[in-house]
Amino acid sequence: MNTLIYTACLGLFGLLAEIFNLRKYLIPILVLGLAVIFSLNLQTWNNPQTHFNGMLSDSNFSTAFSGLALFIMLIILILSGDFYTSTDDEKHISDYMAILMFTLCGALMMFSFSNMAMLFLGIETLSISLYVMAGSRRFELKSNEAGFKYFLMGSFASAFLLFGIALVFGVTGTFSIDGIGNYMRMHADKLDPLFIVGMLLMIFAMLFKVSAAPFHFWAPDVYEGAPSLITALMSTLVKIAAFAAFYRLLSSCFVFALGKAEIILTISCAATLLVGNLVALVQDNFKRLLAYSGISHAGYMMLAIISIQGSTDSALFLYSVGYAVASLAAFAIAITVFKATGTESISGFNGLAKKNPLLAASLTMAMLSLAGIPPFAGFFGKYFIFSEAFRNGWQNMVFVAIISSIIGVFYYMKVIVAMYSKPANEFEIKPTFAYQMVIAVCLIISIVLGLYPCVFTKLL
Amino acid sequence: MLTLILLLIPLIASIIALFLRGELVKWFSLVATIVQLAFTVYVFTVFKTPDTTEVTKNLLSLNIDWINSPKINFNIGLDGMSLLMVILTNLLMPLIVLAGFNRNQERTHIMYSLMLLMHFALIGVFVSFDGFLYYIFWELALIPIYFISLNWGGVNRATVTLKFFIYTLAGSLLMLFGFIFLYWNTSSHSLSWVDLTMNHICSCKQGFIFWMFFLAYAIKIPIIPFHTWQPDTYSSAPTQGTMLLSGIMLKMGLYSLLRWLLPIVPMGTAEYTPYVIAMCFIGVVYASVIAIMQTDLKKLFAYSSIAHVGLIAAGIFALNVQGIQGGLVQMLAHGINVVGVFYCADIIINRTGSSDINTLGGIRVLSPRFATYFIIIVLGSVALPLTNSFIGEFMLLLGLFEYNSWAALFAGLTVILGAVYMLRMYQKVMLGDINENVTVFEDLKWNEELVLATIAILIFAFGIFPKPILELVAPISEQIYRLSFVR
Amino acid sequence: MTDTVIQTSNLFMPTILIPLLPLIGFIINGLFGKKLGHASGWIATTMLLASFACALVLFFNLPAGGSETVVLSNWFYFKDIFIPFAFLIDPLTITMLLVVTGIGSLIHLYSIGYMHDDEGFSRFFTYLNLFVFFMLILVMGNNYLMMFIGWEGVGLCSYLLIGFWFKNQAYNDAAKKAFIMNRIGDLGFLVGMFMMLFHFKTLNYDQVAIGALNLGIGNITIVGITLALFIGAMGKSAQLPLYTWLPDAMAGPTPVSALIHAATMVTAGIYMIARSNILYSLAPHTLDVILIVGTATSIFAAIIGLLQNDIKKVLAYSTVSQLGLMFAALGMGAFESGMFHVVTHAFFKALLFLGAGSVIHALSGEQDMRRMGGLGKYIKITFATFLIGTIAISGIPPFAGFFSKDEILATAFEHNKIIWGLLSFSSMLTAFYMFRLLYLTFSTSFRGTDEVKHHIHESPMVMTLPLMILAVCSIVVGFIGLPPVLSHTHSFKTYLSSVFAQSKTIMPAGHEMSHSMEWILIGTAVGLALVSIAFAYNKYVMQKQTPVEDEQLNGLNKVVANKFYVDEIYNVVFVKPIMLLSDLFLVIIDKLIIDLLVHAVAFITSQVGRLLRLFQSGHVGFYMFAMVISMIILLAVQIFVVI
Amino acid sequence: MENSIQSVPQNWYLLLSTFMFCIGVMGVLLRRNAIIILMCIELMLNAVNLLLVSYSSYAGNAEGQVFVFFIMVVAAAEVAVGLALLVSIYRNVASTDIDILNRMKW
Repeated sequence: MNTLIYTACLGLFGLLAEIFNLRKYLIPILVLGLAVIFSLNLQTWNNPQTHFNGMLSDSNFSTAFSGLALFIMLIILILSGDFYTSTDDEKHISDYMAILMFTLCGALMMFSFSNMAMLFLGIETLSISLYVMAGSRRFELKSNEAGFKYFLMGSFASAFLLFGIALVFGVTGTFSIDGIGNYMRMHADKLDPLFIVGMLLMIFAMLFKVSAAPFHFWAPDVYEGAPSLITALMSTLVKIAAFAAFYRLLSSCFVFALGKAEIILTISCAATLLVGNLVALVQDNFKRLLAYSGISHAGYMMLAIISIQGSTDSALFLYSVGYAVASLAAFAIAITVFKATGTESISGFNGLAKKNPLLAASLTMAMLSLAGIPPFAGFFGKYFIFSEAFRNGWQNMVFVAIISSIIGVFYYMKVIVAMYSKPANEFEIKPTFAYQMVIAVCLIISIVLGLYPCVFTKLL
Repeated sequence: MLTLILLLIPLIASIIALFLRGELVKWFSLVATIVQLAFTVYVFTVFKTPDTTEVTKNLLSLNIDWINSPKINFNIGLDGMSLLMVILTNLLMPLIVLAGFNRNQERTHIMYSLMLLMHFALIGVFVSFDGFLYYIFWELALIPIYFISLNWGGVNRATVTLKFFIYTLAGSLLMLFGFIFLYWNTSSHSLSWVDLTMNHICSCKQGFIFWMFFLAYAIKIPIIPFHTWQPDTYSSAPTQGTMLLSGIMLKMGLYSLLRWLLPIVPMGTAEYTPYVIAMCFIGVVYASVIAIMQTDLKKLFAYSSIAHVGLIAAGIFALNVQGIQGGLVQMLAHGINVVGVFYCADIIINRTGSSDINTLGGIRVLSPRFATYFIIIVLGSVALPLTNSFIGEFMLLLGLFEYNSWAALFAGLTVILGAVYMLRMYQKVMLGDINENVTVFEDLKWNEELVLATIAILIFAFGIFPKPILELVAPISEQIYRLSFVR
Repeated sequence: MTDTVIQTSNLFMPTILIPLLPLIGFIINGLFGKKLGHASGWIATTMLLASFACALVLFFNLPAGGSETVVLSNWFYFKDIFIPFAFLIDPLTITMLLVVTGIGSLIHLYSIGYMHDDEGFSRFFTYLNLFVFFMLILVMGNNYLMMFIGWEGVGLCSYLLIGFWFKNQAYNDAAKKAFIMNRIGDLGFLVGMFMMLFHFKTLNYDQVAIGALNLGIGNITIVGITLALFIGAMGKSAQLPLYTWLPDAMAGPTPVSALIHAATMVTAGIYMIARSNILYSLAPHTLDVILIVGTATSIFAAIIGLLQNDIKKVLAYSTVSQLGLMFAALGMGAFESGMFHVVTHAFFKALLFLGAGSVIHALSGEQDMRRMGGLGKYIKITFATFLIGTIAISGIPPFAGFFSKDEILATAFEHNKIIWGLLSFSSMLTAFYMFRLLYLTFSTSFRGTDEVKHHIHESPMVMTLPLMILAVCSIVVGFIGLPPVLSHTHSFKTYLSSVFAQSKTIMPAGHEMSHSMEWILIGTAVGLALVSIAFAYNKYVMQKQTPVEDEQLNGLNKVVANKFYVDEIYNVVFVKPIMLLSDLFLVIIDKLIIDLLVHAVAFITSQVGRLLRLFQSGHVGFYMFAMVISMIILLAVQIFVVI
Repeated sequence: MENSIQSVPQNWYLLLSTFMFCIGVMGVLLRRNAIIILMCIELMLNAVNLLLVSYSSYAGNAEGQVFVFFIMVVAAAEVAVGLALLVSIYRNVASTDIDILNRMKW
């Protein structure tokens, strides 16, 4: 709860910074602030409590994910220092920062909501600020298009969410997840059809938010169009937040009703896995490729969702961490390469190994981690999720996941092959210090997690 | 504890190697691998000491909790089989490192660091007694060799190595599924080898698990028809990579058959053995026949190695003691011989710049010493008595004979065909009049001489005094047999 | 068997020295051959002479009918089966030892002269010593695997020595052919051993024999084993249909032909069968097979021999024919007769080859008899010795060949008249083509070019000495086995009796034939031989006929001169199809089918990707439409499946 | 007040708002003008509001109405952002037809 408030304060500070023109020091201060908040956040560990008479409630789940979110935002901030360099950006830097802070607020709400209203607000806070950020390159049509597409579909989807909430409210007469949970437990055998419909509508909306097929269409376009840094944010923080919220919602409100949604979830999961990987095969824009890979990763996380009865939160969390660090590293490198080469297509990576072996090696590690190859965190995330899903009897889904990850390896290797065996292009590629730091930290975390994952498996 | 040290030496070495440059890194890796070898000898002596009390056990094996749920232990140890493979690996590594002297690749330090990393992974595969740990090492072993082949490889290496990588990774992912399947289908939720061999999975599931594992191994070994990645990869990879691949890495597959397939799903194995053995037999003859007309040196050796490992796999699946024992002995022998032939191929290609046997010839006139070493290695690989591979092949064929005499006769054709393609190759490359392409063939360098001499000595040593190796593997093959034979 | 039993008998030392000395010679020559130069020849020879001495020691010290086993160590073992390095010393072994080391050392001596100007001098002796070492292992081993070591080892050496002049690819082809054909036989041998291990759990001669005896006569297992082993013998001893490598093997230097392809290696098959006589006597069917194969080979080779013009080829075919004769003897269960012929044949055939070698040496490399003639005048010693050899092989008393051949014929007569007829016919042919050879080479006038004629010269002492020794032997050695009509003690038989005693008890001994009958047989044999000699004399000395050039051949002659086109047939039936198959496998199955499937999977996957990607049309309207539609579909599915 | 709301059977509210919601959806799907689509989305949201209000009054607690305020606020924010984006697009392509927005596809 405090985490949320402090973050909001940081956001406000960002806005005010414009007035006291602290632009220069803004990012450092924010980074510092986030670091402090991060440490504060840890205090809520193992003392669950509810705030605002049942609107929010801290739990280890929320704390863990909040920590992850804060970490991601920290990284994003560090990256943004060297990302927003054009004069136009300079002008708006404080706005951007403020909006990023509010995005984080939305995410934090989604982790710790205990009332539909908070869920709704969280999602909207997150989404609206992202609409803005996605469209923040005002003079680039691509950016506008991305922002607008995201906005249209996002608000469309949240309408469904709201309708679902309304129906559920109508049946249960409450917005608090405990109340709904109680209703569900009591009437698990004969649920009101309206309740089911409401649940399904909410599930659809959440599937949209996590960009699961067949509601994934927005993701590739938005990811491609948005500024790379925002893409990084979306593919990590937003996806994880959405999944966390999805998980929290289902586990607290609809666990026993999920029998009614099983097939939908299953189909969507399989579809997500296959679509994500298959279409990624034929991409040659790196951001778009990462977008599709993100979709496929959503598919793997869906495995944790469909096997929610077995309380798969720790697996989900581990996967999120692995995925987050890997893609942050990948994006950090990608941004550097984009800046240097001016192209976002994979050909920009050609011969990177010759020019900057270390960078190439790092991107290789990130890719391998995303592809789920030991000894990186990505592998363990995958393994735990598969194992959990298997334990809950989703053997066929696991098999599908295995097949699709075989497909997946192919396009991650495509990048690696480009770096190592294609002739080099002439651009000089050298990441700035901040980026080097970020890459190093992320990869180290990835490897450490790969070697000793129980730090997080014991967690939840 | 000792096993852990065995595991750590290469790892540390590979990390150090990253920070060295030029010739120094080669020397360093050589020293490191030799130290490793020496240590292996020491471990061997410890292992041989008659008292198998707790002391020795604890000395050799190490089992600490790693991940609690799903339960994964860092469980490493040594039994006859693992020790044999470790010996093979550590015997070959110095030779492979040494083979790289007087050859200049760019970014040497990375290459050797990768080789040492691979060394680490291979040792890990052989000593890990927890399925999951084993799986991690198995996957880990793939990465360095992939990058070695990708960076220091020959023509169209990108596509070839990618095929190799995807192909093998596909197999291992299926194996991962198999492991998860095992884990949740065993009463004691653990992947430790002992537990897995203890508790019996219902035979209905065993068949499925069998295929999950077998595909992974069939691709790695490779068994026909999963072999098409191999000849291209062997011919396009740098020689040291090819040595690693053919000498040690493909033994991973064979070793895993014995460790993780037969004893764990005996019923499944029993159910599908006929098909598998048929596959291997066809593979043996098929590959040998193809090798007869091959004109590319490396491809020829690649196919010959397919034939040999096919025979080993068949012998293992014959499910009798001498088959298993012969298989183990033959792994060692084949590892040494195949490294030998590929090194000879490399020397020739490096000197003449051609790997087409029709454009070679008369080298024996120019370099009789090399010719002698080469013929010894060739004889080793056609399994002449008193060379290392004879005993293995003899026991394998005997095992197969007990399984099915006609099948053994069919597989025995390899005795003839092997002689055909090897002698044809030798005649075309070494004998005859000097071909215009090879007017100059400088004599062996010291490191080449050293490697070849060592290999030649090993070939005879294991051929004439196989007792230590046989004693090493006899008990374990008995055990595997007992575990994996369904009455 | 326990580990490393060292016999504390006085025979231990010589026993291990016999194979060891050639091995030492091999190592010395192999390592320092280049530096030693011509000394290496003498080293090799002395080594062999020394082991000959050891063999003699054994010969004199081994108690009559006794046998000794010397175990060096366990070679390898699995389950309860132990395979030792062990030597068995009994009369049979000693016989072979004496032949191998004795004739071997003579040929070594000869080679010093013959190979004098060859740049591969030391290499030659290295190989030769290695060969002798393996040959000794072959005959001394006490189990089949030891024999197999030697068996493959001599094959290797014959490969190395046939292809000794490795710059000539034709020679290399011959060498390869020899090795591979032997390998085919070896597979048979291997299978035989597997059967033994499978049924008897051992490979030691004595234990195998015991096991076999327990199974009894005509048991299918034993038939199988014996047949499998016989296939091995076919390969090694050049019987139909695996004989074709032996004539080609003449590509090697002549001493090699003498030592390996006449005297010792090719008789390994006979030795092996004699060694496992008990098994064979238990398998009558196999014996019949051997008899038929042997007889057929003997005649077939003899016929081909009639029209060969290469002096060494003629000898080669005569060797094949003689080997056939020996197998026929074995097939009739007359093991000691077979061995007897092995011994005598070893002497006179070595003599003949060395003589031929000396002729070739004299004519500086000429081998075609159509370019020879009248050499008797120039190289007298060679002529004399060669004459003796020829007479010996033609079976004219009292030369060695007569006794052994007569013995076999007599046995044949008892056994089966038809066989007897065929064998006598082949020996008649032998007499003919051998004298044809003799006349074409030595009598009448020289037909070669003049500059060849100028430096025709007698060979040096090192070469003629062995010739003379061998000539003497080929005269006297026959007397160790006099036929019953002449003496009542067949010393050779009695010497070997202990080895074959048991098989004698198994097989029904033919009734002792009357002396008159025997005189008649001898008469016929000698008569036939003399007739064919006279015929040859008439044809080649009186009418001075010379064989026509290959081109002018026609009809049957052409077929015979071209060895019935067997090589060509094999080429068409085996070699070509395999090559075809190889290409087929590689191109069709490997590249086309399997690889295509593999790539098809990848291709299809990416195509599906391309297809799916089309849904990503970029129109936000379509996206939302798709969302709603899929919602509806999913709902429908959910509802209809649940309810 | 309640009476007037509750004078209508609850299901009618449900039907009505569902109907409105569907109209909104159809509008979003069928129209190509961005602004109209925006309006349709607003319509959907209002359908939800109606439903919530009716439910809350029937349930007799104010949560529903409070929620409605949340929705209104958020909707306002959304519209603001949406229009801002639309403006900047319009500045670039001088059109509000959403079909123009397909620079990025596949």
